Amino acid sequence: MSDLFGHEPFWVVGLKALLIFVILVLYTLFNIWFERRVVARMQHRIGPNVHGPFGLLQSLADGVKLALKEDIVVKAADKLVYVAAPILATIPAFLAWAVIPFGPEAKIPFTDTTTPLQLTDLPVAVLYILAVTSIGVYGIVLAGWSSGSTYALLGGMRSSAQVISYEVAMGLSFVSVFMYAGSMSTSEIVAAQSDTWYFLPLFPSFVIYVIAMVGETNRAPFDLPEAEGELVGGFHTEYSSLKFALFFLAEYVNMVTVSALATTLFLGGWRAPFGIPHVWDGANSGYWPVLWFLGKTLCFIFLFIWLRGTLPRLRYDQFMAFGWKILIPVSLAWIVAVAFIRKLRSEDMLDQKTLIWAAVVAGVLLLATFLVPEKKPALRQAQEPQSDSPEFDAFAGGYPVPPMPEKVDIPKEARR
Amino acid sequence: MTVYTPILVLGGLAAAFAIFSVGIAPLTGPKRYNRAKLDRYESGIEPSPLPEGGGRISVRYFIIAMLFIVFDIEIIFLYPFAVAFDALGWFGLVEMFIFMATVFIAYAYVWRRGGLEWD
Amino acid sequence: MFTADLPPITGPDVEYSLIAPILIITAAAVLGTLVEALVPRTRRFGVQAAVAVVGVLAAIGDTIWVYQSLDAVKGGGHSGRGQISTEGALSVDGPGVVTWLLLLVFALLSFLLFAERRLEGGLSAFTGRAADAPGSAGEAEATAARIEHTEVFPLASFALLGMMVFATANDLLTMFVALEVLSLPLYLMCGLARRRRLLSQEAALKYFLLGAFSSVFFLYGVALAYGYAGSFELGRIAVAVSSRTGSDTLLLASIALMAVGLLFKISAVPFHSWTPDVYQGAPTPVTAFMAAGTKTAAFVALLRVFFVAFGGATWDWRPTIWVIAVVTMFLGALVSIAQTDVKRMLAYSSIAHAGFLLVGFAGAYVGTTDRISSVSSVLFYLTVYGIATIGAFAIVTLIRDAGGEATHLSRWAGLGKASPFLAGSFALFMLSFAGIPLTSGFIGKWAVFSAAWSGGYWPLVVIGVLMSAVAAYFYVRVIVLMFFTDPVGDGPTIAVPSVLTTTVIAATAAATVFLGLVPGPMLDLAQHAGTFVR
Amino acid sequence: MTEYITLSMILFTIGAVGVLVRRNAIVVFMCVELMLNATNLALVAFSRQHGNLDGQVAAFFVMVVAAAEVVVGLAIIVSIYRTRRTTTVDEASLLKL
Amino acid sequence: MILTVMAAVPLLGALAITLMPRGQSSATAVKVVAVAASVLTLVLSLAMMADYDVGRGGYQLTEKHVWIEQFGVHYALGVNGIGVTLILLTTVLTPIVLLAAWDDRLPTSRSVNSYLAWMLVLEGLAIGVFSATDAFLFYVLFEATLVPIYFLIGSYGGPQRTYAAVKFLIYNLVGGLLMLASIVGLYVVTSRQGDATYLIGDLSNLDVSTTTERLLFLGFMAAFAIKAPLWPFHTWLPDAAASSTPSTQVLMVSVIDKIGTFGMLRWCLELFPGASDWASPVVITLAVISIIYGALLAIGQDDLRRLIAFTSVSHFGFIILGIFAFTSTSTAGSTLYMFNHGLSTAALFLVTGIMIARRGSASIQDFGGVQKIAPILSGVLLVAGLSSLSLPGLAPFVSEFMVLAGTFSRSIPAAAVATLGIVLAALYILLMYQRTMTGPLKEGTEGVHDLKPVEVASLAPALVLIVGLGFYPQPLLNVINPAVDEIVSHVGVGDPAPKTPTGLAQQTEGGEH
Repeated sequence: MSDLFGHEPFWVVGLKALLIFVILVLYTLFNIWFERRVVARMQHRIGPNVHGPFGLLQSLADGVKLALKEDIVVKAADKLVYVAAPILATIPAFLAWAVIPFGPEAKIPFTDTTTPLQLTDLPVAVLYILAVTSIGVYGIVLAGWSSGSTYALLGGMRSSAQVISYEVAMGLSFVSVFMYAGSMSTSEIVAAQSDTWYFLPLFPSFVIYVIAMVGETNRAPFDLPEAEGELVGGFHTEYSSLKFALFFLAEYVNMVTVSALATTLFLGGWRAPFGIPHVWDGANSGYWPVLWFLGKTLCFIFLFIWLRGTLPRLRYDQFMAFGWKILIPVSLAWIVAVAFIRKLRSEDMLDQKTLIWAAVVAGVLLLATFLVPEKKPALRQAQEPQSDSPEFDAFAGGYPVPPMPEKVDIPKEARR
Repeated sequence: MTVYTPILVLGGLAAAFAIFSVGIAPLTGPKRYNRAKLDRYESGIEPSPLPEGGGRISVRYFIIAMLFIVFDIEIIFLYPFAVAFDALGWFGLVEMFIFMATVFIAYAYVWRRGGLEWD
Repeated sequence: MFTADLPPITGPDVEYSLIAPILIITAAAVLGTLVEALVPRTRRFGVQAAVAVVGVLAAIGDTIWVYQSLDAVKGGGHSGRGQISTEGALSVDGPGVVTWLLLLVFALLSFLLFAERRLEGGLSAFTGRAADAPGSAGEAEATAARIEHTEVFPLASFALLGMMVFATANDLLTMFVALEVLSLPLYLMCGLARRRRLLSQEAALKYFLLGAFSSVFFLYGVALAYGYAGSFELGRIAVAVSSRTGSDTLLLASIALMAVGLLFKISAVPFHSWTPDVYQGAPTPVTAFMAAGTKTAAFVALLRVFFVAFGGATWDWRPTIWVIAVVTMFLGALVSIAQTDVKRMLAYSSIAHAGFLLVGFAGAYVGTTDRISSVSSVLFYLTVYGIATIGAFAIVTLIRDAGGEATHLSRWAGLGKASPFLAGSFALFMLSFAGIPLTSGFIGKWAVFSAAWSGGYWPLVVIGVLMSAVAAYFYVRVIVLMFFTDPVGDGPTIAVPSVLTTTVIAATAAATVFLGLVPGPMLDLAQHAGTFVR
Repeated sequence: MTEYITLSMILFTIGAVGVLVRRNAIVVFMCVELMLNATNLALVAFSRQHGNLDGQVAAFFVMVVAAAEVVVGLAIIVSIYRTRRTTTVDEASLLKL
Repeated sequence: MILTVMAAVPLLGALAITLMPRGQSSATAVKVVAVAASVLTLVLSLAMMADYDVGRGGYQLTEKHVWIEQFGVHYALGVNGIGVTLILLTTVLTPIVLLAAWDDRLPTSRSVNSYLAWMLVLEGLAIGVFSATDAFLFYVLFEATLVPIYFLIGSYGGPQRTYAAVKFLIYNLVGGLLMLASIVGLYVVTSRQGDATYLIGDLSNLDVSTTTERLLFLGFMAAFAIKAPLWPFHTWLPDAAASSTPSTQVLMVSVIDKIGTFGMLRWCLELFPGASDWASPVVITLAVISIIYGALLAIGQDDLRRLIAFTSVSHFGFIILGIFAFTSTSTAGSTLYMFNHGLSTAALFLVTGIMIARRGSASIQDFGGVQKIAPILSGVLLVAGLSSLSLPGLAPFVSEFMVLAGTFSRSIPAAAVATLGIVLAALYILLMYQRTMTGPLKEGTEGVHDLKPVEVASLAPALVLIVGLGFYPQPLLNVINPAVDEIVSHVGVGDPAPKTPTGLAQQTEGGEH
């Protein structure tokens, strides 16, 4: 962590904050456009191409249009909360960016001041991000609740349940990163990745994080809170005009946030991709790292869009089961494995080569499991009654008879 | 000026923006009264009266909330351990295994007893 | 940045062998949870009971071993045994280990009661599914399917764990955590009665709300103590108190607030209001466990906090304890006279006994090697009280009518003729509660009174004996009812228990007589434990 | 530093009064949680004052305990609610002195 | 050892009875076993007398074992002359009582087994109480006697039995618990001076402050004053006596209540001589009030049992008066009085018990002219009554005379007022006799037939002793005197009651308190 954090002149802080704000807003406008274009391509359409070059100004135009729409506050709403909810959703989305590192220390143009390309850093930066992003959930839940509408309420409830469910897996995926980096400060985590980006040694963590981040941001295929087929618009059904725009903005900023966090924790942060530093010394200094950083982030954004373009929405129970019954145990097991391996490594009881071979074998085995045919559910159902109780013949002796009391099926709870 | 001050600055900016947006919306947009507009939206039909107190919400949500709390706590304790992992030596490893084992047992219990089902 | 001035992190030292009894109980509780998840329902109850009982037995054995291996230490002119372990979190000393032993024995007896299944026609005393509304179809269905909440065993084990840690915590934070670990399972267990579900649920709610309220007071006291001394460790607080470094207001507020939390747990007046409701509503085996265990653990913790941490401020808190002791004895004894429900009566009796225990505590007599100190007298009293209480509640489970336990006193009329053994045992427990000689209760009373007098509080002793007489009145009333009154109507049925409950009643009755006739060994144990190690 | 302690005391008092005055179990329960958080504030403030981290660590433990308490408390309240359709403390009055 | 054996025999007998089958068929066997146990105890007590060296004084036949080391408590037994006398009283009366209880009609559904067992338990405990030389042991046994009596009254008494039993227990428990406070105090006091101890030998040389001594004394005294019903703590006795069977009455009033006066003599005077002296004016006053009050109320009673209970209050007044007069004559008289009162009251209770059982009523008004149809009965009642009013030639006379004689040398007003009690005694006994036995036969009294041989047999020993000791009390006095002399010299007031300035000062000081 740079010693400069917390000791910079106010104007530097102000400038950096403003820049982050502007970048985020612009990036969001870009992302909306980007999403529409990519999805359109995937669907063999063209997408927005009228306003501005390549239709780049389309999002801005949409924003202005929203501002000119009527601002409706529904009668059943709890007014104060209803108005505060979008604000509450927006602010935390921006706040997380205070600790995201865009690059190393650089000189501010036209001055002699050098400053890290990061607003500030904390010893518990990642924890801070987790904390701040979860405040955003309040915005969503309160929006759903205060609207006084069934759809909105259901959306809010679902959203909160979903976010907290996937937050567990997300939080667990960080543990191995902290173990490797020995710190929770974002800049130190990036510094610790100067040799290897963590997505390689901690690949399972990376995968878990990526899945969880999609769930966290309520994006397809996990976009159940605003499943338009079931809930119309979910928590923001009753919102219109700029209030709606704020939710929209928050969602996209959150996407960028989780992508940036993924970049920071697993993809070496602002470091130039493999090989580039070897051929070009300047790649990791000055303002270039910002480029690498945004580039990596954009990859994740593309992933989001790609997922949306290809995968259908999950059923809610499937979605929850996936989070609770697969992500969490896998995360726990993985943490144990990482802790154990790392300990063995530091005690020199395990060398790199063995480890790599073990990883390869594990990977092959994992792939092999995909070849095992799935159990047919129909088969299972056919077997079930027999295992539970002797078969009941409803027509004993040719007449319909009710079952004897002891033959009544034991309730499902009882078997657990 | 501490490391936390910049967060306030950024937060202030974001808050100003959000409040400004919410505040400006009624001024920029038109105002055309229509009773239906002010009603709850229920896919275009006459909205049914809301039950007293917001109605009942599936207990599943509460269970999920409780489970989340339990696991979030586990995470809270895992983080310091992870950060200090190298310094704690074998003691840390073993203790943390035991800790995780207990949590995992609780998890297994919840799973077995249907706490994770959504039906 | 404050990362710079942090000391380097090193792994802590943990004396595993010393705290092994705690670890064994933890393991048993965790194993119980696992059993809950893995063993099929039909065999679960037996396995759970076995796990809990075996765990407790193992812990008892280990506790004895630990006790024998405690080293004697001299400090401040008093002798104690044992040492501070686990980086100052626990103080495995003589009184602490003896308390472990007590708690484990109480738990063993209670677990046997938990495991009793003959009284409800093959089902335990706990509801099948706590989540079902009372009287609902779901409940009937669960009963028909013979579903049982076997979780009581792991829950009780966890509560036991909390009690054990509570009694030996050497650091206020550990103490608070232990307080919650012991309370939370009990809150739940209170709501699990099979019969009178509504009453039981209400008891759980009341216990929970008031318990949480009081533990917050305790916690705030802890925070203020930390503010005063800059540490949670009792020893360091003691140093700060004796040098009077901080503001007196902070110290006094801290003492007062912590006292509220602790006095609540031992149900001293005016923090007693939960006791009758909870004792009445909870399933009787749980009541037995709670009455004996919680009181023991909380009282030892109370002594530890006040003697070790606030020992330098004795003159600030003793008068208050004095008054509370008197009020508690008075109210407990007086109100119990008006009770018509056996469980409520025992609850008020428990309040009265808290008062008598406080008499011993108010003496604040440190003692010498060959004299009864406050700590050893209280330990002895807790032993006899706990044993008699479990025995009494065990008998309550057996007197039944169509609606479950017949707890109304009028239903107990003429029990002496119907079942001389049960009535005789119950009378024995009553006599012990009343402090009649040749029962253990008498020796206990003697011990606490002598501690109070040794501490210079002889007027308290006089008040104490007068209150004993008031208390004796209602115990005697029960005996009158059982032996001298003829039953109304056809009287209650006396359920035939399995060997489990029979064992408990026989063992507690035998112990009550034995400790009355030959209190020497137990007194020796309590006295030999010495003072708290700081 | 005293300001924080004062604030914490005020919060604690508000919570305590809330517990004593309010009749709804959930509100009472939330007041208890408020008191817990007031304690946390005091702990952290004292920690700062004494310059050691014990208080902050304690705050962590308190949070954990608070969470566990929430779980147990909600379980009990929900089970009562299912029977009574109300969470008012006064209506739970089968047990009288 | 013999003391332990003596206490154990009745207890074992009780155990045996409890284990025997219940019901009508085995009732006779049960009674035989009970009487056998008590007779065996009587024999043992005579053996004890043989062992006891009358001239030697001090505690004899002692035995001592550590009981509760931590409290300094010993299982220590030993007897001096006073103890021997009261043990004899106990062992003599118990067989009589058990024989008298042979035909007792118990409330339905109560078994005779536990009735007799409780009585034997009481005998065993009483022997223990009279021989305990450890204060703690004494206290334990003293309190333990409450339980048998409680059950004897509560289970087998009359219509008011529950009330009476509870009242009895609570009164005595209050006293006992106050004594417990003092017992605790003794521990604290002795352990401060070295090793905690409760042995009477160690305790009698206590070095404590005057205040502490007085407080401890008050604790003991409270228990004994309630037990030996001293006005105004006597109110439990008439109720208890009126609600119990004759056998219970005898055991309670003749034996167990003696523990009160015995305790004053042995524990109060030996342990706290200074405090006893300090309190003596108050105690003497109360004792005198007891004498008069008991006698006056006895006159007004209609219930035979209550009448006898009040006469006992009066008699106990005499005993206490004698004890606190601190002269060897009066104290020896009191000890002898304890024995004699036991005999005469036993005879009274038993004979009235027979009358009540036959008439079905305890009211004096329901009797009249009984002597016509039951001459032996009336004769026995007359002898018992006359002994109760201390007719010369009957045993109580000697003791009452000694008490008064001793008291005169100490306090003339007290003795003078007490003498009035004798007059009143004549009044209540003779009035009672006149109303019940003389005059025309009352209607409904026809059923009161004369004594059966077994009843005569059971009453005879008591009557023989009353008459015998009336003429020749010396054997008992020989036993009593050495012990009494020791106590009186221990109190240190001196025999001829010197009116020294210090003594006066102490008395005035006591008056202020």
